[in-house]
Amino acid sequence: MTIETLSLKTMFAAVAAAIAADRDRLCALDGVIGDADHGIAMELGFNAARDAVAGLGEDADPTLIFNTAAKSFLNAVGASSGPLYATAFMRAGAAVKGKPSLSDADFVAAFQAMAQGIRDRGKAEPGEKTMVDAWAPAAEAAGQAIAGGANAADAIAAAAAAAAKGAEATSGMIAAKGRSSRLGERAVGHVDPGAASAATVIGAMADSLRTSATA
Amino acid sequence: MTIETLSLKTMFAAVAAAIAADRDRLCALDGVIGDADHGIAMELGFNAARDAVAGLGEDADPTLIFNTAAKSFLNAVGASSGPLYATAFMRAGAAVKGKPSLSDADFVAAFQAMAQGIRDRGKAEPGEKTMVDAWAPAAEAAGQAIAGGANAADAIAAAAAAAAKGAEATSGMIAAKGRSSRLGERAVGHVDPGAASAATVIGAMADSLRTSATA
Amino acid sequence: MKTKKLINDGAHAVDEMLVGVLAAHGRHLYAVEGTPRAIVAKDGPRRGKVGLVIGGGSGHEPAFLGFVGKGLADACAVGNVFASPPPDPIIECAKAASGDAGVLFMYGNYAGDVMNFDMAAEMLAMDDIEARTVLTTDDVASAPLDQKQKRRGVAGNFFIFKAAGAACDRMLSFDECERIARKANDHTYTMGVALAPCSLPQTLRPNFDIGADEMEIGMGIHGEPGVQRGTLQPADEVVDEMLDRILVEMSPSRGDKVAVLVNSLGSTPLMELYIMNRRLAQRLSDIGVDVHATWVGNYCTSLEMAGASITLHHLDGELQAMLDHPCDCAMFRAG
Amino acid sequence: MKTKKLINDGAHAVDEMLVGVLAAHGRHLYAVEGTPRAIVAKDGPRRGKVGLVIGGGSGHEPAFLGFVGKGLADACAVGNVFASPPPDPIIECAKAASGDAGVLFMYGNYAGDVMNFDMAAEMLAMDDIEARTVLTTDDVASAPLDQKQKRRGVAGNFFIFKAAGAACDRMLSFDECERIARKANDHTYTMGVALAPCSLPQTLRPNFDIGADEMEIGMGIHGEPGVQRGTLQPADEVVDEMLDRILVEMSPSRGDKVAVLVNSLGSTPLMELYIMNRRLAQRLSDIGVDVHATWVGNYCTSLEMAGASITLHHLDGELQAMLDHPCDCAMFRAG
Ligand SMILES: Nc1ncnc2c1ncn2[C@@H]1O[C@H](COP(=O)(O)OP(=O)(O)O)[C@@H](O)[C@H]1O
Ligand SMILES: Nc1ncnc2c1ncn2[C@@H]1O[C@H](COP(=O)(O)OP(=O)(O)O)[C@@H](O)[C@H]1O
Ligand SMILES: [Mg+2]
Ligand SMILES: [Mg+2]
Ligand SMILES: [Mg+2]
Ligand SMILES: [Mg+2]
Repeated sequence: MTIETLSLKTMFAAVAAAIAADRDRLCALDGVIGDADHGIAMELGFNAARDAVAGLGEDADPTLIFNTAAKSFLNAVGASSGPLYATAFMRAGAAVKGKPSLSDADFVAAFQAMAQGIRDRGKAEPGEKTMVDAWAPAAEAAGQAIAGGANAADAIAAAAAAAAKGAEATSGMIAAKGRSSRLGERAVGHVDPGAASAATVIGAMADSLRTSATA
Repeated sequence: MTIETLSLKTMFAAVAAAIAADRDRLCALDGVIGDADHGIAMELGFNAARDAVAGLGEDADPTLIFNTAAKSFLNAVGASSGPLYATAFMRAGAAVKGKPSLSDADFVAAFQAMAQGIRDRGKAEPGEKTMVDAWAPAAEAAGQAIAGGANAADAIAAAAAAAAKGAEATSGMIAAKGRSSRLGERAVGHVDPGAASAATVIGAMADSLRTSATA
Repeated sequence: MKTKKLINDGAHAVDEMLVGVLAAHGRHLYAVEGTPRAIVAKDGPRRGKVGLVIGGGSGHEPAFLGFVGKGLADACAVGNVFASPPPDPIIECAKAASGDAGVLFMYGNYAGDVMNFDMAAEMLAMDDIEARTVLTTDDVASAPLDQKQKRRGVAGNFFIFKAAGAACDRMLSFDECERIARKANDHTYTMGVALAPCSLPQTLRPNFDIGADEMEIGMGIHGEPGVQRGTLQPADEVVDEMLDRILVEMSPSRGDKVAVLVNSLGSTPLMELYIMNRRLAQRLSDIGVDVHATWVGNYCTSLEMAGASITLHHLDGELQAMLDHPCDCAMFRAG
Repeated sequence: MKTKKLINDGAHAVDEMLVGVLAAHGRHLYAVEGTPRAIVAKDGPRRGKVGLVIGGGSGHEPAFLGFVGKGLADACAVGNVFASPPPDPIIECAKAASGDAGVLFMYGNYAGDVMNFDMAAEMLAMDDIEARTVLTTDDVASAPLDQKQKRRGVAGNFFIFKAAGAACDRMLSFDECERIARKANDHTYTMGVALAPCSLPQTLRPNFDIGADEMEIGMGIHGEPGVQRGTLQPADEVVDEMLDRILVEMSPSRGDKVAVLVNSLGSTPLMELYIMNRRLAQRLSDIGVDVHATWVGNYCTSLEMAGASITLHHLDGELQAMLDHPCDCAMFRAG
């Protein structure tokens, strides 16, 4: 399977839809340990990315798609999510530079670059109760799956499962980065909203890939 | 029966107690068609009057008591109730000037002067949905009773009944004076707070006189 | 359920507030010795100048005491929450403000204020201080136009006091100051809308009921019922409804100038006020009315009530000069 | 149940607000062509002057854009509600503010703001504009003293920006402006208390829960949990608790001077703020600390949140000179 321009656009639309459906839960999670706007930021960002990439021509290559998503997401959002996801997309674009379409391995490489971009931009380590706690295990799971011969859809499905588990685990953590990092013990018992939304994003990517694969 | 300094002081204390007990109802009535503070103003005013007259010597004559009540009520309250009740007390004081104590007829004359003072100060006529709608019929009832041979206690008891009836009747009126005079039809169906508190004041005066009379 | 406030004893809220005001604004304000509710401008009253005394109930801060200072009011008599001050502090204010050229009393048209200020004026007459009264009646919602003298004074006070204060500061005659004050009142139009009640410090109970999706157009600044209760509308529609009522009365011609005040009743934040101002400015521009100056914020509040008011001050050359005249008050500076 | 706001579509609230701001304050402010979220002082940026760019999320009005003007900030990048602006408007602000003497970025220390401003600084470096960053970290409640660099910036921004703005306006060198900005931050201490939540225009839901009789000491200006939740206390006790925490860190000597800000988080009215200021002034006087100046009102809000903050700005001769330096902004004037 190769991943074409069209399926990347579809994927951004799928993620936007999933995030929109999840918006209120994400705001509520952020209300407990942050400022209650995470669902809004993610919805704004992915809607902007969806619209911007939808506006690209059929000849747009994956790098252009990712870069366009980065810019539109960033400008629509700002906040923490903006630079983090914008950097993710720019790194994904750089990782597959020059390729007109993506092989399964390319896609997973782009996916891993996203996770690394988020880590680099936020300078957060796993265990610091941020979206990195979803993205890092997700990237690792995807890498292992593809190394073990899985296709992109299965690799990202494995990543989604790892992200969900990672997000869940943030509940037990004290935050060291982001808005909730001043709460100390009071943050314990609450899932990090950015990790929760990462699980939603990656889950939607997996669903989208599965649908494209079977289509 | 004559009404001595002591029983006037007791009467102010009795009215203050009755108003304090009625405070929240009066605020609520004022909340519907005014600014929700009438119970506060009346409580402040009668507490101040009670304390000020209590501080007067035993040789204080009724005029001094009424004037002291007027001044302390006014300075504690301002608002609409302040000038209205202060004028009432000053007129009562003037009406019994020079008398060391009050006969039944004196007391009723003072009472009628109070009602007239309120009317003069506020320039309100009966039917304009103000405390005048309680005070005017009360003064009339007291005058009729005393003319018919009743003592002060019975005369003020008759006044209290008339005041209660007058207050009740304000519910059907459109306001022409005071804060609620801009409401037009919207004030209909609601008792005027100043009329309601007047009924409480006069009722407490009647009770106090009855107790003094039987004591 | 009680409302929450950062106060001590509700009965002492006003007096404690005044101590805090003087602590913060000692450069601008002092209280008359022995009369803590009579607040006077340090720089203001002077010989030959008409004294401007304003006042009213507390709970509208920064109105009224925030408008005491050079170029605006000389003194402010402070009442209990939503209650006119009694005559005593008014009299002390008048004495402190008097420069032997007459004293102007200006305050919102409420029965209580009228009675207390009138009593004060009577007593001052015995001391040979002439006090004249100009009531503010800018609340368009509170009576039909042909009964303007019955209307309440609300946030438009701001412009009316400003004009009068400038006239006094320019040492105009008593007659002139009074004339300009009346003219400013005649040229000022306010409409308000309330979304949620305030509560008094002494009761900690919401001082009126309003449905979860309701607004009340024309509600008074003490929570007195307004002209119409309805479902909360988008800001633009609310502004249109308020502005239309104002424009009917003001009937400006193209090229006329106005000053604008978009005022919070308390808890409505600047974001919402500026959204309202956007619509207001667009509408005025559409009909060719020139906005000379705009103020947006908390100028005449009702404690923590939610809602806002719009005031237009219809300028001519004279009123514009008064508006542009500098003033320096504890809570307000202009010019 | 939805909260009530005078807005149109919540998604457009910030942009509509900015239109209203420019309509009201066209004398002071303009937006960079094509970048409506980059708001610049008409009188401010000039050759040889260090440019001061501030910014942050919306919903804190008058912070931050109200502090743009001569003598204070040159430009402000405006984000969504409670969200850092993206790099683009920051970059445009820096270009507009730049007088070829360096640009100072100053904003509250939040992860999102740091990332966006840092990205902007990186991109500006490619255009040969050097941007240096001074984060404000005045919120005493948000981390222990030995981790002051982790603290949030809250209402104390007001004094910190003021000092930096004065330094820039006096044409001091880039190094000096940066040094004074850092020093102002080191000398500024804020503690807040929240009583009731705000709600975002996009959700119209209270953004945190708090019991009917509770307060939260140290809550952040976006509703981030604070250091301690407890039963609402009388104002004097609340002030004492906040002030004690500040004094432990500031440890003033008798005769030291401070400037004071008593700030409403939104719906807490002036009456309550002045009651708080009364206690604050008494306490400071008791320990021989001299209050050089006091501001009371809405300076850094959280939409309609109920609550207040106290800021002490510990002055020395230099910081006092910066504080007294005049400034003329759309929503704030001093000196
Ligand atoms: N330094 C960081 N590195 C990685 N993720 C971060 C960092 N800071 C914050 N985050 C993530 O961002 C999320 C909050 O995003 P959002 O609510 O959109 O932004 P804001 O904090 O500006 O309101 C947090 O839940 C966390 O997962
Ligand atoms: N002109 C008037 N004449 C007589 N009574 C009046 C007049 N104006 C107001 N009142 C009375 O005052 C009452 C309100 O008093 P209060 O609430 O204490 O004062 P305020 O209106 O200043 O809040 C009204 O209910 C009415 O009975
Ligand atoms: Mg957030
Ligand atoms: Mg009342
Ligand atoms: Mg009242
Ligand atoms: Mg945010």
